[in-house]
Amino acid sequence: MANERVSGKAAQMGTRLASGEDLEHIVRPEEGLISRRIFADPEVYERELEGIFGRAWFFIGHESEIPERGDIVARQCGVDPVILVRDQAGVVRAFLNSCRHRGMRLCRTDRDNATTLRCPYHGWAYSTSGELLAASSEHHYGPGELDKSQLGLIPVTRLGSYRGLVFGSWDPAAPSLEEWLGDMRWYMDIIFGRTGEIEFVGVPQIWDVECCWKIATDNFTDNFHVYWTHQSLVELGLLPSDPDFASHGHMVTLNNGHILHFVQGPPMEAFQGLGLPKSLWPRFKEHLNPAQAQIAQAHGYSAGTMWPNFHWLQLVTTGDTKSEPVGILNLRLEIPLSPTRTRMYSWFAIDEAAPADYRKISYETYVRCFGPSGIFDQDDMENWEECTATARGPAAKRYALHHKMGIGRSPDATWPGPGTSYADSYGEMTQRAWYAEWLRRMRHPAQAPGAVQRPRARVAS
Amino acid sequence: MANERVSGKAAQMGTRLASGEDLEHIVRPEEGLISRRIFADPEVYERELEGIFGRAWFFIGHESEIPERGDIVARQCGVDPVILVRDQAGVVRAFLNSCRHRGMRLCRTDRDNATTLRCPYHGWAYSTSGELLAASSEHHYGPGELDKSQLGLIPVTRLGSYRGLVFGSWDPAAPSLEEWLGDMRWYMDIIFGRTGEIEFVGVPQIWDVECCWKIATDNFTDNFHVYWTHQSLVELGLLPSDPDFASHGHMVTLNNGHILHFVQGPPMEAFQGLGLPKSLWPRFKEHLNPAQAQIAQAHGYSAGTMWPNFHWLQLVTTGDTKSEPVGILNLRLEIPLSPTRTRMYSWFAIDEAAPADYRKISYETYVRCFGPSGIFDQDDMENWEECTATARGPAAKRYALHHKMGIGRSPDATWPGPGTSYADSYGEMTQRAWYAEWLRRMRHPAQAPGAVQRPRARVAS
Amino acid sequence: MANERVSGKAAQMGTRLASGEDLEHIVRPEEGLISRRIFADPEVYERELEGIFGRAWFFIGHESEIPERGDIVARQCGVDPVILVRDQAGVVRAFLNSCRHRGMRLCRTDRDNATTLRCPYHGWAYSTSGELLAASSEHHYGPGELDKSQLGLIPVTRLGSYRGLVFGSWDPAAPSLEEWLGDMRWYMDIIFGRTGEIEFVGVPQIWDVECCWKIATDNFTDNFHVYWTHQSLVELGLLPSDPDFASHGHMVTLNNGHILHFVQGPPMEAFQGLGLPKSLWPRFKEHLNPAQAQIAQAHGYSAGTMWPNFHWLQLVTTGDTKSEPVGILNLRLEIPLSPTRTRMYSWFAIDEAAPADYRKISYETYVRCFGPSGIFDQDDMENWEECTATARGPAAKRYALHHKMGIGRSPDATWPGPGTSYADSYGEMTQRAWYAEWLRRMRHPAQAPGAVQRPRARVAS
Amino acid sequence: MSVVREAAGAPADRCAPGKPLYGEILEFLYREAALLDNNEFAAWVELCAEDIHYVMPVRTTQFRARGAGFEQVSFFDENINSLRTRVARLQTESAWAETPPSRTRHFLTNVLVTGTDRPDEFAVAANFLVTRTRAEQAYQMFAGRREDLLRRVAPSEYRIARRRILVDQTVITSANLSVLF
Amino acid sequence: MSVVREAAGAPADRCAPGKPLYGEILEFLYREAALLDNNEFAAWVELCAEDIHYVMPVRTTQFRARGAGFEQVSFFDENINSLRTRVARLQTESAWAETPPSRTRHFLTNVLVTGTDRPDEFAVAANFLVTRTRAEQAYQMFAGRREDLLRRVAPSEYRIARRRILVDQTVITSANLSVLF
Amino acid sequence: MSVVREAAGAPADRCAPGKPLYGEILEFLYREAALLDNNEFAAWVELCAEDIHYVMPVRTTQFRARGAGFEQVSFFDENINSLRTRVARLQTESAWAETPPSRTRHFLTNVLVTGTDRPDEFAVAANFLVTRTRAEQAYQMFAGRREDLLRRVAPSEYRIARRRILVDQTVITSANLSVLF
Ligand code: FES
Ligand code: FES
Ligand code: FES
Ligand SMILES: [Fe+3]
Ligand SMILES: [Fe+3]
Ligand SMILES: [Fe+3]
Repeated sequence: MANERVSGKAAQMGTRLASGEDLEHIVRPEEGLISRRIFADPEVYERELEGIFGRAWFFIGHESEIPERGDIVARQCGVDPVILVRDQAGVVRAFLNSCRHRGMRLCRTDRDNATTLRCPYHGWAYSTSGELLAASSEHHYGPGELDKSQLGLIPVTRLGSYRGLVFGSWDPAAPSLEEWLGDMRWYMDIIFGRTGEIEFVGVPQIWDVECCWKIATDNFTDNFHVYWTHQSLVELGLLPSDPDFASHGHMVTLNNGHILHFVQGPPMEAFQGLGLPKSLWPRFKEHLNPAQAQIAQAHGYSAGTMWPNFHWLQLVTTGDTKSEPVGILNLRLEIPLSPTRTRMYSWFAIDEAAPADYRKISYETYVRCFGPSGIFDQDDMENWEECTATARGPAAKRYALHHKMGIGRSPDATWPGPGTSYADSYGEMTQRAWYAEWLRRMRHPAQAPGAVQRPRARVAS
Repeated sequence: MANERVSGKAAQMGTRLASGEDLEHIVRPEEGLISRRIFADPEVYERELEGIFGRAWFFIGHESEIPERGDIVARQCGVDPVILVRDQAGVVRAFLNSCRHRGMRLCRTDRDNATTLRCPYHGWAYSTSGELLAASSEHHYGPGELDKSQLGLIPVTRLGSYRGLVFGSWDPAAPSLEEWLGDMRWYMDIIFGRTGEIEFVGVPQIWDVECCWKIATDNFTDNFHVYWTHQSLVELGLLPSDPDFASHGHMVTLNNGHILHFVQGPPMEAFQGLGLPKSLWPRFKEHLNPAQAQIAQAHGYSAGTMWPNFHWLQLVTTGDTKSEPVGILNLRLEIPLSPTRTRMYSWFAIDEAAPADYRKISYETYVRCFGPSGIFDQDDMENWEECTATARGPAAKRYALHHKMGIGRSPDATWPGPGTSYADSYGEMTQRAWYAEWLRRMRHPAQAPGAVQRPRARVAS
Repeated sequence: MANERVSGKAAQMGTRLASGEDLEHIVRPEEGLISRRIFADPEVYERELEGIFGRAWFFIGHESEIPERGDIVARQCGVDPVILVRDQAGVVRAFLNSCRHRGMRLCRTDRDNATTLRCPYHGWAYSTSGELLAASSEHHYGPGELDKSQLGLIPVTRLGSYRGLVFGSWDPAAPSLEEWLGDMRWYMDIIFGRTGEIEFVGVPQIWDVECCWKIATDNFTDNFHVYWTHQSLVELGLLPSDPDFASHGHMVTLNNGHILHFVQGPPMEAFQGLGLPKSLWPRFKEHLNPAQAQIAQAHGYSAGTMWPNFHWLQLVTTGDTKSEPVGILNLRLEIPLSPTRTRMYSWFAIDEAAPADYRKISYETYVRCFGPSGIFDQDDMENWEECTATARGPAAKRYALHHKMGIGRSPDATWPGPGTSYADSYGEMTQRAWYAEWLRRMRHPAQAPGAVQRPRARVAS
Repeated sequence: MSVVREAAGAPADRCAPGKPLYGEILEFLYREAALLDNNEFAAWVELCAEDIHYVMPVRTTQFRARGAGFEQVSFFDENINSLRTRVARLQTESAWAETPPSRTRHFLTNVLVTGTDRPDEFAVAANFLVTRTRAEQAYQMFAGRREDLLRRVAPSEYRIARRRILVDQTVITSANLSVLF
Repeated sequence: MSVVREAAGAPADRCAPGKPLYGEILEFLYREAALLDNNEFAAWVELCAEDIHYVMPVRTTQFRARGAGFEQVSFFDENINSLRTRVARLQTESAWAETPPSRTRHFLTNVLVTGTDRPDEFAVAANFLVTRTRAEQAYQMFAGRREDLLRRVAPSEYRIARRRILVDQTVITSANLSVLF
Repeated sequence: MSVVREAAGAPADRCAPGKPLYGEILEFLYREAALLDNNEFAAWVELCAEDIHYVMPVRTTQFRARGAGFEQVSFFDENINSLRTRVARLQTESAWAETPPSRTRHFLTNVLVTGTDRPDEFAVAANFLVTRTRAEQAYQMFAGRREDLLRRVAPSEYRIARRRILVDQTVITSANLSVLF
């Protein structure tokens, strides 16, 4: 039988664009200069597809979204459609959502529970662990023509899970998930392990924004926009009237582009312990080490980006002018559809240990504040679309954005956590670190993209 | 006067893509491996436009669609808009639907009857045989500025007709239509000549599907999907419940990528003689040679592809659960609009000799079963869209589809017709032959595409 | 502080396309042969963005549109979004409509009056003369991180004004506006200065047409289409029934691609003096030199193109079958959105000295005759869309349009104005001159497009 | 019941908005549309008369003098049997085009009711805008006019005796017509 | 006729859906729209009063404090002569923008009727969605509100005395406005 | 008032088009929609009952057997306080998503009215098509069905006691939901 993996010559795309420009010249994170060109350019986008979306690690879903054997959700890994499934043995797996035969999409619902997946086109049937159980008209195949053992679903090349968050990568040479997350795990423990397990509640909200995906990621690690972009909420008293209110904290940059903030809220009890109910605070010490627990206790807000496009937002707010502030855990993912169009995912998550009344009010506040209808998020999306729209023209593309805040600031050695930390969470260190990783990835494009491959290992979870 | 044809350097595109991949590596018909990459890639599509749509032979229309002198239908040859016209001498001609002056579309209706074609922009008037009868403001042109004898409509470079089917090619170096169709004519005789003339009834249904045109062509020569894709009709009893029911026949591959199937239906009279009324069967012997007549007599279904995108479907079915099966002749054409969008044409055709009641029930059954509303076709289009959608991502593009069925099967030397024939019409020989021709065409791109040309010969029909 | 301007290697695009074709071969203005290829091709369009829209001079707006200090209109310079503003000192300025920080669009209304422009994203505030008055969270920037004196709005690189018409260019090496307009100013005086000042009335009509921008520009200097395209108005008696009626005049070609026509109307008083009321005619001699005044007096129609995409149309017509003809001054601008989509602007303008009743009837006639609902323009747009649509296919792209009318005609040395003039305003000299400039521009692409730049000079008006 | 039976289209035939019969018919149209949008196809087909003719002609671009461009060839040309077959198909779990189902919305406006020469039959015309989305798609649109012949079989109960679906596009910009109108 | 003539907008002025006059006006609007959609322009222009003002102002994006953005400059600014000229043009065979004709559909919803200080004139407002397709195109859309002044000239007979077409887009995403609203 | 209070959906419950109550409710819906489209949000929120539940569930693609795909998670899940907060926000000059404002149009069709077991409350369902454009954009569309519970508080006066916005898309093809339904 012919080997289905055929080596093509690897594309050495490098950083030089067809126009003669070099990404090295127009993206200078260390100087805080990022050219508008990278935010609306089809050629840059094509390279991102291979160089970033074809090889980085990406969030696919949370284990709590598929609690039962046979549970399936349809998602993306990078930009490729995948199914995330808990197989009949309880193992979490992820596969390209495409039949091995003619490529038909196997799972055409957003979620399902199934023991087998049958393709509508010719009826090939797969188990939830990816084996091809039955092809079609099998006796019409000659010897060697249908090697079912080689025709299981295409697994996501690398699959891993940390604290219930399932990530995948299409790069066989990628480091392990643990290695890739590295010290980010220390902070993820605080967000996803402070009181025990975290649960993703229900389905995500999904919507499409006419913006570059990077404009949105840039915004998710930006603290000092809050006062200005969300000024309407300052006016209504839902946010403090001090423009510095979100600056009282630390930002951290880590290896591999991971970045995060921890910020104290106003000096009120509601803004301590990450906004969780006081009854849960004792759990911090049980589930975290002392330094982690202290961070959880002392802060109200946190935002983190698992490079490149998955974010947590831990916030304390209220969805109307009459209620008390409450903690919210919101997870966000951006999937690009084109250079200037992005599909947004927003999940509500909560501590399994949380009491019922807190769950309810936290959820309601989330819906009112975040996602497409959120009184916070609405205005962010106006920014994302308009920042993208102005970056399209040939003149705009000659000019850089400005990301210099804190470029000379010294790290704060007293911060108890790993990574490089800076006091004062107003600054653009995190963005600079994000773009530095982006540039590094664009320098080293993916493995030979043209090889006709057959899937390797069965699957690993 | 300046010569309007100017030679540019011929583009030697070859099979190597900008990414470094080579089509030779990722499309391996002989191994049954076809990369998903070719189904949604803008660069591959651009090359198809020049290499395939700029030079192969394409179906334009049937002579019965323009029965009277001056009858016109607006169509495409490849992807370029053309008019198919019966001129005042009764000769069938085809021209680029674009005025020689500023390129205005001349015929802006789907069909018309006219003695002259007058351009709305500046009033240039052409005869139905393409001559420029009058330009605009002629006395304002200086000597030699307006050579009307050289400014007739741009004829389709090569035009030919076989059994009423009019084909055109934009390649001056193309073989003649007869040569190109080759042995396919022997089978076309069976479909288009079994009882005398065939008539295309009325206008085609036209609709746009968000799919790669090749996904659709692949499906039109696929017999073993019928049981699975059209399972709902198996459940309702409109199709037999034996998964092998459409396998009892032969498939044939011919030179130049032409492919076809002949399949016996269930052992009932309704499924013999191509589903035609028994009263017409004696005509087979009058109009066909004995081998052809025997094929027509013995089979119920047939599907053929005149490479690359024109198909016949000869079927026997019923459009509801209460009626008796009836024969249908359906013609199909796919015109790509973009890498992932295709315009579909579906015509109903019938033997001129057919009795009126058969015409009526055959037509009604066609409308109910085929075309966009057809209870058969609906589900095929779901497949086409979803097979295309999953082929867009950088990970999917690394993997091949599977076209290995029958790769080792020996030809059936007993088949009475030309070409390489295989017993058992479940197999992927025809698809492999189709892709082999596709690859051959992509290797040898069209003549210098950049030359500014003026039309050559007046026209030939 | 890092220098924000970084040199990339200049792209030497030249005229050779990726396909191997050369624009020099397929665009031959001197022979009257313009390939259909340039009207729908993404690659040609990409080069136009840099080579033409990134460096030519473009009309932005008229000073009368921003009469008061702080008045702002949102427009384009080339294809980049800009604001045109009269600053608090009364100076007219134009800036990229993009915040220096993250690129947010600063002015999100079509027009406004403001003393400062505050960015919604982080609140950076700019004066109407472009200075950055206040950034956000300024005390969080370290020394040298926020050099406000260098972070003013990005001015349009070159800005100039002639007779109230404000033009801008993104090319620092562009000639001055005066130099670039050259002798066109002599003719602009006639249109924009014949009776004193001209006023642009209210806002433009704006609409999108699925056409190549060049198809529209080609049409704006085409006199002999009027009889044919607007035949319905000939039938209704709104236009003369003589096909030559718009030929009685002169056309002029000038340096830098500027082109124009002056045409006599029917021998009626209403068609003299550019259709202006007789009471204004004495002003011609006061405001123009004798040769100019004589031209104004003797003609009814005029169309001019300030290369590449800004046009005046000076016409005499009526908007219904019962009224008397009246003069109209219509200004037009085409901004491409894609190779085959263009945003159209249409303004009504009038002499400040015009009496009230003439203003009213001239305006009403304009609305009824021009713009998207205009009984004239409607049919032009049908042409533009269909000329573009037929140019997309690989076969069409091999053939040239025909622009040969008058290619051998001798200039008329008796014409009193500058430039090369031809008697008889039916001809394609002006189009050939336009395409010659287009080709010249495509030969010499813009300065290194990839350099990350910071704005240079403050601004000049 | 104030319906007058005279020449079709004559003012006396019109059943104006606001009249009880007009309201009854409007309610029928709205409830019928809701059945389609709620995937209650079995109940919907019960509203079709045994002699129904349900047709959606192909439309072509023609000069005005040649009429509105409706052709003899159709996208739908159905009788009660074929409609029941379509509905039965939609009840299976293997009609992939609608499994999982599309989400449609039938917007009916500009309803005009006219009497016919049979006292129990009414010519009912309505503009239709059908929006459709499935999976993650944007909305697809179908716009046109529907000309029905409704037969009153009991107070407030009607059967669709004829439906002509006069769609405005010549090229259907939708992968298939697996939805009903 | 229960229409009350008081200050515009006051509840007493309203002619609620279901009232005979409301139904009469609705029927007029529907029949008028059908004339446009059926290319019966000569019949349509007969419904326009001699003193009609038919206007579609250009709209711009403005801050809320500056109003709804309707400008002095218009896309249409017509009197009876210019409308008749437009209609006459559409009757020729050389009005290329509509030869061959576009296929339009005027969807009218949310109709509100209010009395005026003249007993025979009614302020009639309606949401309009006009879909348009020509050749092989997808549907183009025009959405907005239409504010009419209708004059009752005989039972069930009206003339359009004023029509303001308040379109929602600032940039018309259509090649031209060769259709009527 | 001819509304009958029996089992929901039973024919006796229906308030057919043409009945005075139906007309009254239609007028309420149209005037309410006009407030939204005219940016009169303060007046609009006055029409909401103190106990309003205003919800727009997220929809997913599901097989038919699993229902219509409406999820527990919502795009909107509002009470009177949160709606008043939204409206107050829209009155500021810094709610950038609507400053400058979008231009919306709420098309309501296929309205069905049913009585409930409370004499003053009515179940009112309507198809909605909301078009939206802002800046230079093409029209965005939101289509679906709205299920309201309206409470009659005085003749011709209603309050919205419940509104379920059943949108047809699973992926909202709009940057945000800064508009109300
Ligand atoms: S594509 Fe899945 S079985 Fe053929
Ligand atoms: S384009 Fe046809 S006559 Fe000019
Ligand atoms: S983008 Fe303007 S202030 Fe940040
Ligand atoms: Fe924000
Ligand atoms: Fe099929
Ligand atoms: Fe014109």
